[in-house]
Formats: sequence, structure tokens, C-alpha cells
Amino acid sequence: MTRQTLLGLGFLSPALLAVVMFFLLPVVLTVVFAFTNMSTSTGILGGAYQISESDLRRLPAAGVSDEAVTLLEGAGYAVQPETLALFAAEFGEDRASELEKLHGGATFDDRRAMERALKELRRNPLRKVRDRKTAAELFRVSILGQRFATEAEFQTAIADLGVPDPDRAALTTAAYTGWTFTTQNFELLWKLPATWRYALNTVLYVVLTLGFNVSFGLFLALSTFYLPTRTAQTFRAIWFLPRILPPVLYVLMWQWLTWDQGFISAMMRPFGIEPINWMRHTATHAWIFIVLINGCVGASLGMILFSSSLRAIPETQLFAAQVDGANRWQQARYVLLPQMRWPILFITSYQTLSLLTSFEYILLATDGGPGRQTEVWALAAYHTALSNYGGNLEYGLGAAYALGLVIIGILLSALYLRFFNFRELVAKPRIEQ
Amino acid sequence: MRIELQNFTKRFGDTTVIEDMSLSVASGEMVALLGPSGCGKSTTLFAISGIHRIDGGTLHFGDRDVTALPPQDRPVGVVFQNYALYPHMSVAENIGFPLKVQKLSSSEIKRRVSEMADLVQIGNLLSRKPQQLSGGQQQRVALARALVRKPDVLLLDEPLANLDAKLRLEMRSEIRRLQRETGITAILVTHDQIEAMSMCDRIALMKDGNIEQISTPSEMYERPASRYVAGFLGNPPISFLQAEANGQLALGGGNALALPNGITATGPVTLGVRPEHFGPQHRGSSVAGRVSFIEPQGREDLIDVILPDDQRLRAIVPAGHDITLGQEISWQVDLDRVHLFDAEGARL
Amino acid sequence: MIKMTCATALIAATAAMPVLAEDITITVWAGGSNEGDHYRIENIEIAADLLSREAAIHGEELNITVEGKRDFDGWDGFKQAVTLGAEANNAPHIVVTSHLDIAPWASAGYIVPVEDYVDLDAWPLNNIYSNLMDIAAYDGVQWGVPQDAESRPFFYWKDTFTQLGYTDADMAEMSARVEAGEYTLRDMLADAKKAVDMGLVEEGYGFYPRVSNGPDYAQFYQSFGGELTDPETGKLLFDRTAMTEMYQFFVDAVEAGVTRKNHIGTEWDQWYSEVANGKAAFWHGGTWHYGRYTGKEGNEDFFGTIGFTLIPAGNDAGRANTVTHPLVYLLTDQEDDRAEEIAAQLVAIASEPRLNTLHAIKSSHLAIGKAESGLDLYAGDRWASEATEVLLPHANAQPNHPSYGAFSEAMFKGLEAAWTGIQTPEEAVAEVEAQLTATLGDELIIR
Amino acid sequence: MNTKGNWILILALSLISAPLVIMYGFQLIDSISRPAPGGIIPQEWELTNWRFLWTSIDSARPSIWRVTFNTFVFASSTALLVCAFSITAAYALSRLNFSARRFFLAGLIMLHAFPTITLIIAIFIVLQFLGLYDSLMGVILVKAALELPFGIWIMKGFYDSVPWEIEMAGVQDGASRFRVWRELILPQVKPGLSALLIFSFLAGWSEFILPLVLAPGADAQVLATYMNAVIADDTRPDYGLFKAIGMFYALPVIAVYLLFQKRLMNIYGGGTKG
Repeated sequence: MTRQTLLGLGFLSPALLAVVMFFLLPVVLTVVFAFTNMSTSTGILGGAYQISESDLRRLPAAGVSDEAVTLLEGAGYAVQPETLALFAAEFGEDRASELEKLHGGATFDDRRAMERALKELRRNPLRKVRDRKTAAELFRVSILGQRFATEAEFQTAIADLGVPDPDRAALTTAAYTGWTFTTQNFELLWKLPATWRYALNTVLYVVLTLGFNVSFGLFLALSTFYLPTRTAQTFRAIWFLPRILPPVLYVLMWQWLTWDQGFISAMMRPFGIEPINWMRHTATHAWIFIVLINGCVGASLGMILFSSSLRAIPETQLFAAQVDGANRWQQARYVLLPQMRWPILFITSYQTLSLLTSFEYILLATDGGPGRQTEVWALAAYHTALSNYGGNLEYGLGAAYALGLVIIGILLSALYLRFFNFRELVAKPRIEQ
Repeated sequence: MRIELQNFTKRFGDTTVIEDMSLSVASGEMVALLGPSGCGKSTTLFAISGIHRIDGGTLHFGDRDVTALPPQDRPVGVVFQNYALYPHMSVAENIGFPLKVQKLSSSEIKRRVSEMADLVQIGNLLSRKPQQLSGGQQQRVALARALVRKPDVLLLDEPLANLDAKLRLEMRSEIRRLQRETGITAILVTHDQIEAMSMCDRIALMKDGNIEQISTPSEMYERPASRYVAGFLGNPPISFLQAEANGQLALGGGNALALPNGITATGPVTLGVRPEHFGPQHRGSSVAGRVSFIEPQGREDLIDVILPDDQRLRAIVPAGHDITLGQEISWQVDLDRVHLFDAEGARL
Repeated sequence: MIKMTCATALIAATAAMPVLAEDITITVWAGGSNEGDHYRIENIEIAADLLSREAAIHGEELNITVEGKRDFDGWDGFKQAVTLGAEANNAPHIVVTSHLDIAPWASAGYIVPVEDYVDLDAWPLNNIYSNLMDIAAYDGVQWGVPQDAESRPFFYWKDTFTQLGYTDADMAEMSARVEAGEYTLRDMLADAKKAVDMGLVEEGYGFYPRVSNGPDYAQFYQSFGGELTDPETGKLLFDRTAMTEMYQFFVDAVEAGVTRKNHIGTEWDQWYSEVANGKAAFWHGGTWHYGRYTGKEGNEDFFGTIGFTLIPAGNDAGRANTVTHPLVYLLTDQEDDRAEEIAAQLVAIASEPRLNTLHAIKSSHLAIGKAESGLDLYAGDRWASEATEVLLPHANAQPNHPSYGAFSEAMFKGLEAAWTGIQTPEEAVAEVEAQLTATLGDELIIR
Repeated sequence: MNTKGNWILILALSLISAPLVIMYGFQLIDSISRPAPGGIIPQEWELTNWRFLWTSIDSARPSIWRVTFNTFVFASSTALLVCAFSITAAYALSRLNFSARRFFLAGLIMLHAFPTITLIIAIFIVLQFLGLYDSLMGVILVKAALELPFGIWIMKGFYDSVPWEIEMAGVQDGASRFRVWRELILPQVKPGLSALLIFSFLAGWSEFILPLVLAPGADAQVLATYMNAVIADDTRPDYGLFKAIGMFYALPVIAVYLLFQKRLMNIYGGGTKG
């Protein structure tokens, strides 16, 4: 290894370590998750083995015989010689014999009933709740609702219960509460009509916002280009702020502008226009504001980049154009714009990627509404994986959504790299040793 | 310190830029690498400096093999076209940087910096920042920085290209003075033949990664080894005529010249005639044609002559003549001074 | 051999240990809790004090430090924090959350059943309404204890109602008429239309529903005969007809001009201020709205201006109903079982009528237990008493089913699509059905 | 003609900028006044909306100063980390000749295409594995890592624009590459570095999902979560209070912008060549 390679890798390693650990590794994990059914219910870091009451009705479909299901279903707590012996060993023969007298041969559906039975002991009562809990456990003959940390423990338990051998494998699979690998996320995405609508929304969002960003950024750059420095700076500041203001705050300002009692409604009232929520009245309203909100953030990037490339154009060209009698529009159209091809192309491609994956402003503004009309793909990923009223977050499905974006993103960036002549971008360093 | 570059080969990726080139520079000599852009002269310079790896061949400074040494370990000072002064450092810090790297004491650095500054005549500028200096001053700082650690070799990469015409003239002699005073071996890369001829002991003229000819400026001007060399040197440039050698030199349209002494070639040849060797004031074989253009230059005029077969010759004629545009003339060519090249362009 | 759970084994072990000073810190996180809900945490603190005193009488020194946190960024943030904390084994000991979280969190092993540690047949847990206790149970296991109760009534503005021609006597009978199914949502729509036409309220303010998704919309599904679960199998139930009629009802409301097309997404702030001041004729909300109407919105004569009933039935198939969506105390799985046990005891003590009444009255919620209505604080609060009487007996809860969240989400999105006119009710129902069939599969019954 | 043209331009720009200016303006006005109910015209001027500065607005919320301090620590540590890691990595990618360079550069561009927030579950697993879950340190590392591709890309742009000859001269003067970087190149990219520092600081200042999810218990409440929690309080939302907090939250951003305007603009000028 040459000294430069060593120095290069050394210089790269802190950033590399951070990016690999906290960015790349999560990306890889997300790709893996896309092929799982991970959700709140399954947990993230692994599961246990448990058959609960509601699982019973699912078991036949999972290939467990009715005989086994009946076994599992059997009463939870039984006062029978075996369990009484355990009880006697722990809490004394006299209690055991009293209980046998009271409830010998009885079965109880749940622990509460078992505890009630234990409370009936008179001669030497179990006074403490804790003792009754311990004692009740001794009479448990069912494994329903019991959680086993490992597969082996579960296997032992069902073997003890007498579940026939052929059923054990299927039962163990069904009892696992953790996530498993599956491709159903993708089948689901394919089947759901909403998926395609979100995809369409995403295209609409990216195209419209991009169009606004580029054209408006150009307009700002060109118009401030002609203005005196101070005036230009003021306008640039106005348009740069949206980019650096915290999104929560920035979107709130728009809410204030557009809601029923907001600024627009108040201004329109004297003209006899009924106050409406201008951001959410119809899908069209929502789209207009989504594009405006995101556009004002994105336009500043275009504005700055275009401004600096405008400054790089020699003034003499403008003088020449002026001498030729071109007005400003013509100057912009025929002299300036043709020289801005690369910055425009750059902004277009850079922001396509950014917009594809961004949803924060939509989340805060319309949350995808009204009627999911502004739900874009990235927002759907967020909603699926991290926001669900009922509490069951579908991480796997969310990851599948994200994976779709990632694939599109990689394809696009590969395309752009060809476009922008990657070879030149990574031109070999000129000091060779 | 003698520089010996042998069988030097340089590749960038899959393309071979320079193959099997050899160059030898004597101790205390100043050699120009001259050629159009892309001919490999800068590549050669960077290879000598160590910035580029040498893919084949060897490089010796004196008896020492420096082929594999990194640039830091080579006793080389370089002056770049844009001077590459460190913008955040003062002139003194710029000049002192190589010494600081060598961990010299600050008093020693100070002494040598002021000594060097005096040598390049910028002693009064030491506390300034580079952007406060004129182009010529920056150039001097760059020279001082390159020389301060007393390298064995000085490499100059187009040092005058960024200067205006007047300064360029001044710095030309200044650089030569410094090189002579320090006795350092120097290589100058340039595309400007005047610079090369006026500053250097020898010129290596390069073309497509090869040295076409290496010799003293006058030797190269007077006895160019090839048509390419002849065409590259000289301002106004040499005129080339296509001719048929068959005991004499037959030009088209009835013109013919005698064969110069000692030439026995037959078949198609190229005849090179410098403007100063053609005109009414010369003696020798004459060529007839028509004056097509007169460009006054003050002391003398440039006159283009179009021959009957549409080939052109150019003449330098002292001012005060009475030649007019369109005039039919028959002027002499100084046959002792013309150059003949074969079909491949080699000198005959 | 039948295995004992580790939990009980460990309890048995700790019981035998010699008496030592014991210091323990119990953390409590309460989701969706505002300033007024501070007793969700403070009651645990009071309980800790009581428990320490009980221990002292036995000669044990038990020092319990309670650390509470309720400043979460909405429900999403709270739930993410709890679940990830549970994965990382540092979840808070006690969480106050929606009962809907029980199913997924139990399945993931994040929570432990409260019944492992406390006697459900003893005071104060045996005092809690059994329907509320059932809401905190899942799969035959009592996972949590209800923390509060509420219900979501239907409101009307009495002034408007009078001008529509109803007498005070009519209004006194309203609750009964709604309950008996004599006054339906369709009647309400007609009255609302009349109110708009008569200019009593502005257009779009005849019927002024909740502005975002919530349990409230399940009530309307029930009003039109929908049931959320199949009682036989416990599977979720999708009733096409009921769903279509419910969607149609809102579409009709929009078409009649009594409800705004873009109503969903209205600012809560605006909404509260409007309904509390009579801008709307009919609306629905929650029992805890009482605090807001009479507090911040400054309605000083609540009972004189606002009437409330169950959510009326929508048609003959449906019934007047109200959904209660109690928050529950849940215990998370801890490495230290002693902490689980103490947390369970604290939850039990915090359910004492006196303590719970503090919360109920302070935050305008309803009692969880019968004994609370016997307390002066509770009985003296007209709203709490009346609402308990009129609403709570008819309240049902949403099912503790792991996929109910997806169901509810889809139902509301479909409603929003129909409401805003993007799809017809039939189209919306068809899409919701397709989506639910795909996502829930076997867990859903379509009817 | 020029001045007349300018006036038309200024007029057009003012009209287009009006909504934004109105929004900024009322953000300020509403925070120090009380509008008529349902109206927008301020009725009386008052500072009660700013009470959060000296009293606690809710028993469960920490003091605003504590939160501000947290936010500052979070934002500045993130910014420092991003800068520290970017200046070396970007130099290596821009200037050093080593074998895997192309691969890293391509990877850098690709990373841009990831919706970072959907990675949060996976990030959780990594943090949990490292024992950094629920610690401010963990969140800072994550935020820095997510910002790094952008930072490296920007810094690479700045390095690319430093003339090669300076580097060559340094090497020729006998300095090692490290020394050349440290003493000769780094001073040339200072403007870029300070722009990146400011930009990453602002990004950290705005961030709210990461601290919220990855450090819920670590007293890592930042201004964004604080403000959002105030809106989430749906029984007692108070728009005036909210706007005042928003104003308080935005003030540093605006101050930073006014102070470092030029440098911030630099970030695009230098960083996006190519």
C-alpha cells in the first residue's frame, strides 16, 4: 500500500465509520426488514413462543391437528393428584387435603377462578396475594398464554402436554411471536390500489415542485441579478429563510396563512368570499400549497446556485447584447439562459432525488390529506412504519415502501452519474506519489 | 548537478503519453523544454519533480538514482505558472516555509529568507500578503521560495505566461541572472520560442511525447533537424515550398532553383526558406512571383509573394523600398541558408 | 412436569429474603396527557407514599421514587418511545396509554399482566366497572387496569334547538328518545338542514363533526348497524352495508350544506371555540370537552346552552351508542421482577376511588369504579354525574385486536375520500375493503 | 431605462414575496400582541405570550433555558462532528490518490437517495447494540452520520477549487501530504468549512424526530420537540404562546443568517461544482 492510500484511508476512516455504522448499516438492515413481517406485535429484536387463546382458532389453518388444539384448549387449572402433590410440597399437606376435599377433581378456566378457590381454604388460609399467586401457578395444566423464551422450553412444554409428535413442528412455528421472513410485503404493495395512487402522487409532487423550484429559482436569480446589491440581498434573504427555518415553524406560518380564520380568508371576506381552509379545501388547493411550501424551500437553492453561475458570466456579453438592442427578457433568454444549462441540469437532478425522499413538509402541512390525495410514497412509508393510531406499527411493510424508493433513487443517481460524466467528477488526483 | 533522464515512459491510465524519452542536462546548464501544449513537456517536468510517477526508465541527479523518490525527498525547486504562493501566508512565511519544514531554527530561517529576498530584490515586501503584490513581485517570491532551500535543480513551468509583455522581458533576464548567479541546473518549460531561445543554454523541442531535437538555440535555428523544428522556430515563420529534386529543385509554374551544395537527393522534397533569406537584397537563385501582401513593421516590411503555382514565400525587406502590391517580381533565395527536408520531414 | 413462570418463582424467592432498606425507582410515562391530566402520574406518587407507609408498619423500609414524564410529542412519539424503550430493556415501569396498545404490546412481550401480581377480587380492583376491566383484558388475561373512563357524546346547542321548535320538555326527553332510537341521525340531518336554511347557523355549521380520526367515527359505523368484531371468533368485522350507509350519511350532510366539504383538518383551536359558543347546531365530542368549553372557551352556562345524548342510531339496523376509549395503566416487562410487583401494587392503589376521582374531576373524565359516585367530589360535579348516568352504561369500547389500528385507519381514510368527494361512498368502501382484505387476510370477516 | 426597469422588477418581486413577508411579520406581531377573536388585526400589545421565558408553562415541561441549552449542545456537537469528519474525508476523496476512491465517491452520491427517517428502526437496533440508545451521544452520532454525505460532498467541492499547484508547491517544498493539508490547504477551505459548520448547526437546530425517538428519556428534549409538544396539547392550545416560542426558536436562526449571510450562500457556490 502506498503512503497516499494509507493517508487516504486514514483520512476517510472517521467519516466512513460513522456513515457505515449509522447510515449504511441501517440501510442494509432496512432492506432486510422489507422481507419480514416485522411490526410492533412481533417486536424488533426477536420473539418468544406463546399460544394464546385467540391463536387457537388460527391453528388448524397452520396445519395443527384438531386433537392437538383440543389438548391445548383444555382447562387451564386442574386440582388433580399431580398438581395437589406439588401444592402439598410447597404449602403443606393439610392445605392440600383441605383443597382436595373442597375442589378435588375440579378444573378452572382462568387463574382468577383458581385463586378464588384457594381463598376458600379456612383451616390455614393463604393470606398473602403473593402466596395465592404462587399456589395457583402450581395447578396450571394449560400452556395457554404462557411465554417461553426459547424454542426448547416450548418443545418440552408441548411434549409434556402430550401434543402428538407430527403437530409439534407446526405448532412451534405458529407459536413464534417474533418476525419471520416473507415476501408478502411486496405482494401487498403490488395488490393495493393505494400504492399506485401514491406512486402517481409522488410523480406529481416531484414534477410540479421541481418545475416550480427551477423556474422560480431562475426567476429570482435573474431578477435579483439586475438589482442593486442591497435590494438584491434583501430579496434573497426573504427567499432564503424558508430553507433554514425549522420546518415545524415554517409550516405553521403557512397554516396561519391558509386556515379558515387565517390571513387569506380574512383578506377575502370583504370581497364576499366565504372563508375556507385554503390549504385543504380540495385536492387542488392542497396540491397548490404543497408545491408552494416545498417550492419556496427548494427555490432558494436554485436561486443561490443560479446567482453564482450568473455572476460568472462575463459582463461584456451583456453589454454586447445591450448594444445590439436586446431588452432584458431577450438578454435573459438568448444570452444568460443558454449558459446556465449545467446548473439547471444539476439542480434538476439533485432535487429530484431530494424530493423523492422528502415528506416532512407534507406531513406537517396536510398529512397526506384530504383523502390521501397528497400522500406520497415516502410519507406512506412513514405512516406505515411509524405512525398508526391503533399502535401496531408495520415496520416490515414500511421498509418495503422505503426499499422501493431506494431502488428508484439508485437507478436515478446512476443515470445522473452517466449524465454528469462521473469520470470527470472523480478525475484522478494530479499528485501521484 | 547533472540530470540524467533515461528511457522515460509515462502512462495515464491506458494511454502512453511519453515513451522511451531520454534527456540529459549538464550541471549548471539551463535547458528549455519547448513545444506546443499537449506535447508532454509539463509531464516530463512533473516527472522530474516527483509529482508524477515514472512508469518506465530512470532518473538520476548526479550519481544518485531518484527515480522512486517522492517529491519531498528530491532536491528540486519548482516555480509554477500561477506561482502557487500560499495566500494565507506573508511573503516571508512563503519563502520560509520550505525551511520551516526542515525544522531550521527561526533565526536561521529569518536570515536565509532575507538573504534570498535580497537576491530576488523584494527585501521591502516581506510582510505583505501575496494578493497585495504585482505579478512580477509574485514571480520573484515564487523564485525565492523555490531557491531558498538550495535545491540542486530548479524547474520552471511556464513562469512568464501570466505576465504582461513588459514584465515578461524584465523577468526573462532576471531569471537567467539568478540561474547564473546560483549556478543551479534548471529546466524551463515553455511554449514560447523566444523565451526558450533567449533564456536557455539548450533547447529540447518536443513533439507528441518525443524530443525532436535538442541543441543550442542558434544550432536549432540554423540547422533544424526536421521540418517540424524549422516550422516551430522563427518569427515570422519559415515558408515551406514543395519541390521536385532532379538535379535541380523544380518548383511549379516554371520556377526552379539550383540544388544547394552537397545535396544529392531526388524526388519530392520540401524546401524551407526563412523570410530573412529571400528578397531583392540577396544573391543567388531567383524565383519569380507576384507581391500579394505588404505588412509594414517599422524598421522593415514583411512581404508575401505568391508564386505562379500558388505557393507562397515570405520576405523581409528593409523599409524604404518601392515595392507595390501586385508587382511582378523576381527575387533571390540565399541557397546556402535554405533547409531541405525529405517526404518524412527529416533534414536532408 | 408443568413449568412455573419465572416471575412467580422469583416472587417466592424475594419473599423469603431478610428485611432490608429497599430503594426503588418507578418511572411512569403518560401518553396524550396535558396539564389537566397530571393526576395520572401524581396518583402513582400518592400510591407510593401509601405503600411505603404500609411497608413501614411491617417494619420494612421501602423507599419508592416516582419519576413521571408526560411531555411527549403526541401519541406517535410516545408510542415509539415506549416500544423502542421496551426493546432496549429500559421501558418505564408503568405506562398510561390507549387500551388498543394491549394487543400488540402483549404479543411483542413488552408488557406483563397485572393479574400476575394483584388480586383482582380484592379492593379496589373489584370496584371497577367490569366492562372497563374487560377493556383492559386481552386473550383472557387481565393486562392492565383502566385509568379513566370517558365517552363520546352527541351535543346540540339548546338555543338553536329551541328556535327549531323544540320545547324544554322535548329537550329533557332527548336522551331517552335517542336511546330508544326514536331520534336518528337522519332526523338530526333534517334539523340541521332546517337550522342552516333558517339562518340559525351558517352554512356548514349544521353538523360539525370531529376534525381528525379518532374512536368517534367507529360510533357512526355502529349507528348504522356495523359491529367492530365478531363476538364468536373475535375477528374484526367489516360490514359493507353499514360502512356504505355511514359514508353516505356524511356525503349527504355535505350535499345538504350542513357540513363543510373540507371540514376534516380544521384547526382544533377554531373548532373548540366555535362549538363552545353556539356556532354549530349539532356536533359530537368527548366528555372531557366539558373542561375546555367551560374553561378556556369561557362558556359559563354549559347546562343551559348545551345538551348531550348518545350518538343517535342511523337506521333501523343500528343503535344509539357511544364509544369509551379508556386509557389504561400497563406494566412493562422488567428485568427486576420486584419492580414489576411494586409497580403493580402502585397501580392498584392509584385505582382507589378517592385517588381516581381526583383525576376524573380535574380532567373532566368519568369514574372507573362504582364507589366514586358516592364521593362528594364526584357527586358534586353535575357533569360527571349526569354523563356517567346517561352515557357510561351504553358505552362500548373498540376491540383489543392487533390489527384494529389498520382497520380504523383505513375506515377513516375511506370516509375522508367520500366526504371530500374524491370517491363515491361505494367506491371508497370497495377500496377500503380491498385494502383490508389484503392486509388483514384471515383476521377479517366481510359481511 | 435601467432604473425604470428596476422599479418594475422590484415591484414584481415585492408582490411575489409579499406572502412570505406577511407570514414573517405576523409571526412577530402575534407573539407580542393579542388579536381580536377570529380576527387578525392586533388589538393590544402585550408580552404575556413570552411568559415561557420566566415561568414554567406547564408543570411537566422543563424550563425553556434547559431545553435551549440541550438544543444548543445537540446542534453544535453535531455540527462539529460533521465538520471534523468531513474535512478529512472530503480531502481524501478530492485529492488523495488511493485505490477505492471512485467507489467511495459513487457511494456518496447514492446515499443521497435514502429516505433517512424510514431508517429509524434500523438505527435503533444499531444504537441498542452499541449501548447508545437513549443517550444524547447516540443521537448526535446518528444525526452527524446522516448529515455527513452532504457535508463531505460540499467540502469536496471546496477542496476541488483549491489550485493543485499550491499542493504541488507544498510537496515540492518538502512537506508531507498531511502537513500540506494541515498548513496549506485547510486554510484555503476555511470559508467552506465555516459555511458547513453553520449549515450543520442549523440542521441540528431544526431536527426533531431523532432526539424524540432515539433519546426519549435522556432529558434530551430540544426546542423542536418542546414546541411540538406545546401544539400537541389539544385541550389548551395557545397560538400566541406558540408563535412566541416559535419566534424564540427562530431568532438564533435569523441571527446566524444575518451574521453569516455570505458564508451560507457560499455553501452552494463552492459545493456544487460538477
